[in-house]
Amino acid sequence: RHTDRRACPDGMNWIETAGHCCPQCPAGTYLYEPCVSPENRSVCRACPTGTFRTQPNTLRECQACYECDQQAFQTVLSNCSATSNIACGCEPGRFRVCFDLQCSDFSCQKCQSCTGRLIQRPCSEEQDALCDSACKPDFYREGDECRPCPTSTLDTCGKECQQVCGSSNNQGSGL
Amino acid sequence: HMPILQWEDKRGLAFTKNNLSYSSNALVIPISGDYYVYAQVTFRGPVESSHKASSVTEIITKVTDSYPEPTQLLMGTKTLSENGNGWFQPIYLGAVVSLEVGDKLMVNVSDIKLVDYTKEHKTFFGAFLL
Amino acid sequence: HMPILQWEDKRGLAFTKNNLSYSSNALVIPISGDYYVYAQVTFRGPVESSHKASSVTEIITKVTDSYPEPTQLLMGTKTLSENGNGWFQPIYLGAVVSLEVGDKLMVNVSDIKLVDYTKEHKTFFGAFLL
Amino acid sequence: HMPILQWEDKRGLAFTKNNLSYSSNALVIPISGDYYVYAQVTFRGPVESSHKASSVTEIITKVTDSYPEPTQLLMGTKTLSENGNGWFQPIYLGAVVSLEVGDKLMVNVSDIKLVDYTKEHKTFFGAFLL
Repeated sequence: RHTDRRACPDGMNWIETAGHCCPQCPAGTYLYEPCVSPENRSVCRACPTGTFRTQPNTLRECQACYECDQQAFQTVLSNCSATSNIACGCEPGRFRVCFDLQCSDFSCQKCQSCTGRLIQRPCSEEQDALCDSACKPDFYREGDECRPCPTSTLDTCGKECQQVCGSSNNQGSGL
Repeated sequence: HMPILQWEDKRGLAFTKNNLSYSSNALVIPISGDYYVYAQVTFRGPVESSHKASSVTEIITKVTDSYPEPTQLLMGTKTLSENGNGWFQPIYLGAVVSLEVGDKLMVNVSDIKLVDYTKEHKTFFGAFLL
Repeated sequence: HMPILQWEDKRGLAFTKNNLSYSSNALVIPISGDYYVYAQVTFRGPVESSHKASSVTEIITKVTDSYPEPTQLLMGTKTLSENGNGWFQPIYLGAVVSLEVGDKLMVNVSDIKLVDYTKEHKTFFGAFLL
Repeated sequence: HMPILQWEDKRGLAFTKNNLSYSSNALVIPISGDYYVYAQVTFRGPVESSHKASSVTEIITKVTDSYPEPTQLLMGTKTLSENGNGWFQPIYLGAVVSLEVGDKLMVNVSDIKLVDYTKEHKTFFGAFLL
């Protein structure tokens, strides 16, 4: 009597070629040979290196691991194992720019350096650093950059520089 | 998960069933074997309601009784460099995959509001046994 | 009507005839059945004589005795975002279609002057019986 | 010569061998006949080390004992209009070609550093006998 192909008990899957249900192979393995009958064990084999299965299954092969995109400054957060795919992140000093909502594809962009500014929020894997809009003491604004006050004479520096650096200079407080 | 493209049977999105049956948005595999599976999705925008898409993605996915998670079989993904004005863009995918009887094939897209459903010869999905 | 792409037999635009005959710019179907029909057209521009194209389109069309009008089987259409300087762009189409003996298949394009005829491996058209 | 794309065999870049054998980066044809050959390469950039690419090209090439030079079978080539920020661009190619036993098929690309090899469902290559 053939059980209906969908109605396998928990932990077992229908095997079309065998015509009966067989126990699932554990995560990290694949079905090398179906069980001879539902009461017997399935012949499972470990996923070859570079492949994985995260769930119990009756598939005939494991899935190939993804690779991290070194050209795009990605690094390996966790290696591919028999039971888990590789996880990729960004090299230090870079953060993820996602191409889609799921962020399955992302590029790693350089963090901004906040030179001459206070860092409101440091750069992280998920997002760029957030710099204070104002310049730090002993730095003056030029365009959208903050430049250190010249330590020597002030005559070469512009109005903004004179203003910011002039006052602090006579206290001789350098950086 | 990315939304699944609905293949409106009645409205007849160009959908070659050639002896493959179709149920709840998926192509159901009748016999185990190697199939050439293909799909084209024509995307178009901009569409107000959807955030400004910077890329479009089409994925042919397999669901099988032998594994609890869907498997991504084929993926086409393209960044959009169109600056604001109207754009349209087809993505075609096709390859041979080994499938078991009862396996289900679906097409997922990055944003369903960007899919041009209007004509069945612009967005289509099918497979044939080798 | 969009112009029909001429498949110069002698100059041999890559045109897989595998027992399909070809006459006056069309593939003629020798036996009824399901065929996988495909075509790639490589477009390139700008080309002085043609107005500034904002998009390119490729359509595989069927002409059949049993119906007076040509039927559009497959369409690939894409906007161009190249700003003035030289561009090139392939569009590939392929799907299974049911055809009758004597049906004719053709490829229409939005602007024939934008088609890159130079190399047969860049623009090609063919079909095979499943 | 354009660099040849390496197909990691053991781990199996989605590489449908369906009874085709694979050696030193090429698909080896086991029986003479008409084959539908296809390949998709997903390109992505920018990549510091490589000069600013203005276009990407994918070519399916045949090497045969009966002819010293590789023959270009199919070519997909596209200009890039992405301005500096990250971009993705898949190119799919497929057509019927007549092949002899022992012929070797390879995929050449304009710049191997621009190929997204990270996921097997984004860059793949295969063929099947009609």
